[in-house]
Amino acid sequence: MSTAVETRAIKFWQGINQALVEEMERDPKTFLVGEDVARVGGPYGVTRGLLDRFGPSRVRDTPISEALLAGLGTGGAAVGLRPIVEIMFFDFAMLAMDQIVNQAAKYRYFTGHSLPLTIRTMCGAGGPNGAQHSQNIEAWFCAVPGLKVVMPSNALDAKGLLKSAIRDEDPTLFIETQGLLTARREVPVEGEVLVELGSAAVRREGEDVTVVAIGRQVDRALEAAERVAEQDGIAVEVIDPRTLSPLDRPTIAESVRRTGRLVVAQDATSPYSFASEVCAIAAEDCLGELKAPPVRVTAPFINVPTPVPLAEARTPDVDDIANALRDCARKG
Amino acid sequence: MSTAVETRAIKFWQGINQALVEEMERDPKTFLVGEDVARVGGPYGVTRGLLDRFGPSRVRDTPISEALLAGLGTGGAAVGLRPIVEIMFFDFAMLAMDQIVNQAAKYRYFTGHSLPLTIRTMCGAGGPNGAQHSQNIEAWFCAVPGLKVVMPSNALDAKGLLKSAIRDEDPTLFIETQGLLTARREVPVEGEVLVELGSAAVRREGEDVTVVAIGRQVDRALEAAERVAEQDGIAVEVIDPRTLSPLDRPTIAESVRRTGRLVVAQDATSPYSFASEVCAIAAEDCLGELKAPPVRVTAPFINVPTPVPLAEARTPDVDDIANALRDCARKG
Amino acid sequence: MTQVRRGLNAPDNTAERLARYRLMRLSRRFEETVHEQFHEGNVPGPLHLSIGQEGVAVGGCWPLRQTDVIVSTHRGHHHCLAKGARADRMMAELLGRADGYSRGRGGSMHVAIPELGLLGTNGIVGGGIPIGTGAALGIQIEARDDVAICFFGEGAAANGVFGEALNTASLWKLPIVFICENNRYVELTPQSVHVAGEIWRRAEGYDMPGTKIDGNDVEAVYATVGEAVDRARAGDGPTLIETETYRWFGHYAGDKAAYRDEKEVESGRAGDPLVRARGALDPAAADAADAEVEEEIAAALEFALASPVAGEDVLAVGHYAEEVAA
Amino acid sequence: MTQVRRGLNAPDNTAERLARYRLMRLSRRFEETVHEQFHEGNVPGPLHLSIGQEGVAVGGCWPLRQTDVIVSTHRGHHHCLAKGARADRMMAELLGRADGYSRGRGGSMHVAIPELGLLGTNGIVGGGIPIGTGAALGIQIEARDDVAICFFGEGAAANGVFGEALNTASLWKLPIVFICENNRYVELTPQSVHVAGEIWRRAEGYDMPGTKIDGNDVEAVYATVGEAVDRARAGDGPTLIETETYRWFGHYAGDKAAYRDEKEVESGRAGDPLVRARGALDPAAADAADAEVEEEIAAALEFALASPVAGEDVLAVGHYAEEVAA
Ligand SMILES: Cc1ncc(C[n+]2csc(CCOP(=O)(O)OP(=O)(O)O)c2C)c(N)n1
Ligand SMILES: Cc1ncc(C[n+]2csc(CCOP(=O)(O)OP(=O)(O)O)c2C)c(N)n1
Ligand SMILES: [Mg+2]
Ligand SMILES: [Mg+2]
Repeated sequence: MSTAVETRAIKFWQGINQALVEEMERDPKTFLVGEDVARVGGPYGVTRGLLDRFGPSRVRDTPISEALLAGLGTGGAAVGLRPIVEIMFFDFAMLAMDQIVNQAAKYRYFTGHSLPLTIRTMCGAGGPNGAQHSQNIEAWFCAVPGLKVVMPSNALDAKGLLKSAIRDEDPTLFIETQGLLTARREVPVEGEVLVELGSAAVRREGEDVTVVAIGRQVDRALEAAERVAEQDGIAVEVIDPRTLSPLDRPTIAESVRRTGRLVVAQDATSPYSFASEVCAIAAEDCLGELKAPPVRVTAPFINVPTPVPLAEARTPDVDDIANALRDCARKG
Repeated sequence: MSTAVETRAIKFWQGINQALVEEMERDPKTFLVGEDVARVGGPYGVTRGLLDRFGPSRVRDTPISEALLAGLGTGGAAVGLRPIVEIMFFDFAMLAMDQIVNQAAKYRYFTGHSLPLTIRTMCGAGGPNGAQHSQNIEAWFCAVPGLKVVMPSNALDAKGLLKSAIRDEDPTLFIETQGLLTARREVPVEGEVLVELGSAAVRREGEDVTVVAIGRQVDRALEAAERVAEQDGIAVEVIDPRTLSPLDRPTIAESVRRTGRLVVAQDATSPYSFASEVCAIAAEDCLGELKAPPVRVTAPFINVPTPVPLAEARTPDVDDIANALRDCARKG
Repeated sequence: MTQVRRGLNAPDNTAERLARYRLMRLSRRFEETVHEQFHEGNVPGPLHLSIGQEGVAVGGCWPLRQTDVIVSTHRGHHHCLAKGARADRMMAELLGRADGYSRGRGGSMHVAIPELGLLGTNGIVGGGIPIGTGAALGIQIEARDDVAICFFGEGAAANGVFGEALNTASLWKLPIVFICENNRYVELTPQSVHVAGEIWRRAEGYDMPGTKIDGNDVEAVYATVGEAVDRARAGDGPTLIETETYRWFGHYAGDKAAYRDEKEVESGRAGDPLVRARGALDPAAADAADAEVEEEIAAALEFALASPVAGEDVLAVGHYAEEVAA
Repeated sequence: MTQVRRGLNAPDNTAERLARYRLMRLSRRFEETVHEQFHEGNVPGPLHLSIGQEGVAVGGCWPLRQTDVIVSTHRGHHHCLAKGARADRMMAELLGRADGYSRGRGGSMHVAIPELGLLGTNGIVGGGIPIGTGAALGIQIEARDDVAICFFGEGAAANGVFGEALNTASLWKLPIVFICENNRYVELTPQSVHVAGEIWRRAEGYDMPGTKIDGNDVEAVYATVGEAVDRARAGDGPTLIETETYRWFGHYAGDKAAYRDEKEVESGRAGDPLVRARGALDPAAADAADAEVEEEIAAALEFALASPVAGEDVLAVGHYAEEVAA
């Protein structure tokens, strides 16, 4: 990564950890609650060091009570604090839907007051976790007015977006991905790393096909883009929305209008998903320019098996994206 | 309604009630549990008479424990029964997401056994219920492998689809709508009324524009279709999918290919919704034939206010659909 | 912190007793008035009346300061007024008027006034319990000596979050008081359909003090809750208090409650907390309080009816900070 | 129904005691073997070992028939074997082989064998509790004299569904026994971080019998659960039983459990339920049982390793009836 400022390669989890440390240092009203986040520093080590640094009042291990956990965040924010709630696996958020959607997301609407709550969770995709620990249900939360939904694809964004989410005055769901925890990315050593919510990143420019990818699929899309550039001379533009709600529709639409071709890549299954929304946007905003049908590169509509090889066979890989790019570039 | 068989006009709730009576008569393994479903026959009278008819063992009022409620259905089905669980308002299903999605929906995948569970719920749209009693979250469940999702728009389908859902061997979410409970429709007096899951109904044929509408928006779409036919000479085809998952993609795609124009009408907000999926399908399957961008006629991305006039102002009405039809027919 | 002696065994405090009576009276007349408005078709949303339960709200909130917080329920007008909500803006909200606390778009189940420590009535039964617990956590983290009170019905105790909250509140010794308002009905069925055992006894399993009291005796409620609040402020942790009271009317305005018999209703209403409280007061003083309340309620109704009906302009506002700023 | 006298005060029943010991031994050796396979990289999923907790599963399932049902947890190999699962197909499942009970695609947390009354291990802590309660409801509706047993950990008791289940099970007198397996740890933290008061005492608040016993004494578990099962079959309703035991290893295979000290581990392991049970047996008979178990485990491992690794062909099958039929 060539840049003026000095950078260091850190892992995704370190980006999260640094963001937590910096924001908890910055604002004494922040606190962190979750299962095993304190004493052991997180089941995956993401929150290590925080208990020692900020003490047992602001960093707490909770019982296995996800619904309460979300409510601790809403209530804490309602009395003026800036809570950070960790729900270990994304699937466990299903135990807290009422508190997240009926309560937290509607607090400002009912009260006119801010609710600076950040809920961090991790999708198990990439780990040997199986059907109840690997679901990508991000689309559910993106359909909820009052919530914001963030899904970083690398350590730099993880750090910069989490810092912004914590500072944000509205409830934000921040989705980490197990398969990315140890992925490295260059991050500036000095100064604030802040990434604005709601702005997509154009990871790679190209004129032939636009790929909109999220989470683990961003790096796969970039690799696929390089491959088809070399092998097929196809110039691919790769967009990483980073924030799924509110979605940076203009950036996506502008690109698709220019390339006239769209591929969407995600870990989630296809029906009623992020990919559905992006394809709908393309049809609404770019129909005249579309030269080929948009292509969804997703998991098939089946559960996630436990063995990693099977789980990965179910999930789109570089080949799948590259093939979709070729088909899409050829068509029409 | 002109038909050979003798019919009688019944209300939507009566269609539900008749389906429950007939199926519980038919299969002694069926039972019904829910809040206030027994003694008072349902908060909206939908289950009246069932307690007297089937007795307190098979028809039970439960405490306010939605998560448990869903589990009662899963466990009951697992030991060979055919449970019908009522979750009073759709919004309350948020308290049962783990039991519905992590447990019931995955039971066959884990066990290889059937789980003939029907979960009935009612969306409050059309009533003075406010932001926690009127949400249309159907898209969430349509993204879950292992579940089926049904949303009838009239008394006949309500009866025929519920009977099919109860007989189905997989967990099915059956979504009723408060605003439709007293709407009448002709229903055959004699013989079984069964409507197959997974098949869309073409409510009205036309060559100019296809409207895919669900729930309360189906009759509004039909009215809008009549209006633009008279006033603008636009021939509108109205499709009511009835089952949202699995979605009858061929019927929708065939129609859109023929008309080249698509309008989707729903009560739900637009992002990451049913309308997103239908627009995505149109882009994937019908791009070559699309003459104009698809149009989503939905609620704005805001909460549902409590006063009915405000709530209705937020929801698409016949004018909104008619205007969308005119715009769509003109464009391109 | 020195314990304040309260209620029956407190040094006679006529002025305070009168004030508590007046507040109960305000709640009673507020709801009777809204009920009339409902039948005149002026209430555009659902209405759950707390008439008969005023003793719990007034006795429960009396020990509180403005910086203390409460969470309420779908049946919460009495809680709101007891925590300091203005009758006029409450009335406006229930009548769907622009000057209501929630712009007239929320109605009875969505009144929230954080600046008064009222974190909200709630459309979800039990939905406020985790939020109240979270408020207590925030208070504890900031080492404030404020407290949180969680009001909930006996039906809400069946929502799993109740057990989750008792467990964590006890583990962390949170400054919170859980007040169960047992009005003997859960929507359209009696509590016997919903409650196994007794709710106050569930405290024991969580190593938390629990007790049951007469919710129709405002002085007793004030005394018991007051002591629990003192313990909470002192860092001695949570308390569960079950209060026995009675729901005078149907579940919602319009529910004729044909599912219960007249005798029961009569005996239930016989425990009127206002009559109880009035008995200990100088009749003239009580009459004067009643008269003041009539004026306040009349003014509140006038205010509400004069306020414009909430229009479509309020639909979109207030979903995100940006748009609020904008 | 006449009460069967069991366990310590039962007419000495050497054959039965030996059989219980043998089953515990099978579970112990099964897991030790899977643990080895894990370290050899042959286990493609997470592994939560129940070593040290065999007494709870074997004593708890001993009173059951095949038509009785149990729900298990993420730590459930011992429950599965105690309810009649075959060691070879279990082993195949954990090793991700096609002959596993779940086609090798589910692994440890997704073993379910309804035909044996095993409704499933579970990846969601507490997730099985409502399902077990629903099974008891189904049994009651059909007026069968079967029962359901819900196994869960002390950490799971913090999931709200636990209170929801106790409440409704007690109200309806469902034929169910809730068995809390308190192994002193909840993932990576001690139970003190998770449990306020004592779990068995929560029964009282729901008007349900509750008791605490030594989970490392298989005879005591069998006796206590047996009586609860008899009551449930007789229509006398549910029981909550907390069993004290100890988790010998880390939360999952690979967790070194550095968060606890050696002394504690030693004393914890000292209560080995197998040693306890063996003490009352004729050593020769016990040795013979051990030898049988070795053979069964060796055969199971051979079976598993000979079974093909689950391939992509199993990915898509088994989501809907239609496609199963097809
Ligand atoms: C989670 C949830 N389930 C069901 C309902 C429907 N409902 C509204 S009020 C009510 C009864 C509540 O009873 P209780 O807690 O005793 O309060 P009360 O009405 O007696 O004041 C029910 C079931 C709801 N609003 N939320
Ligand atoms: C709802 C939910 N929250 C969190 C987890 C992560 N988790 C897996 S096991 C476990 C600890 C469970 O402790 P306990 O119930 O005591 O069972 P044990 O592991 O001791 O057998 C946790 C927190 C989960 N699987 N499900
Ligand atoms: Mg009540
Ligand atoms: Mg444990």
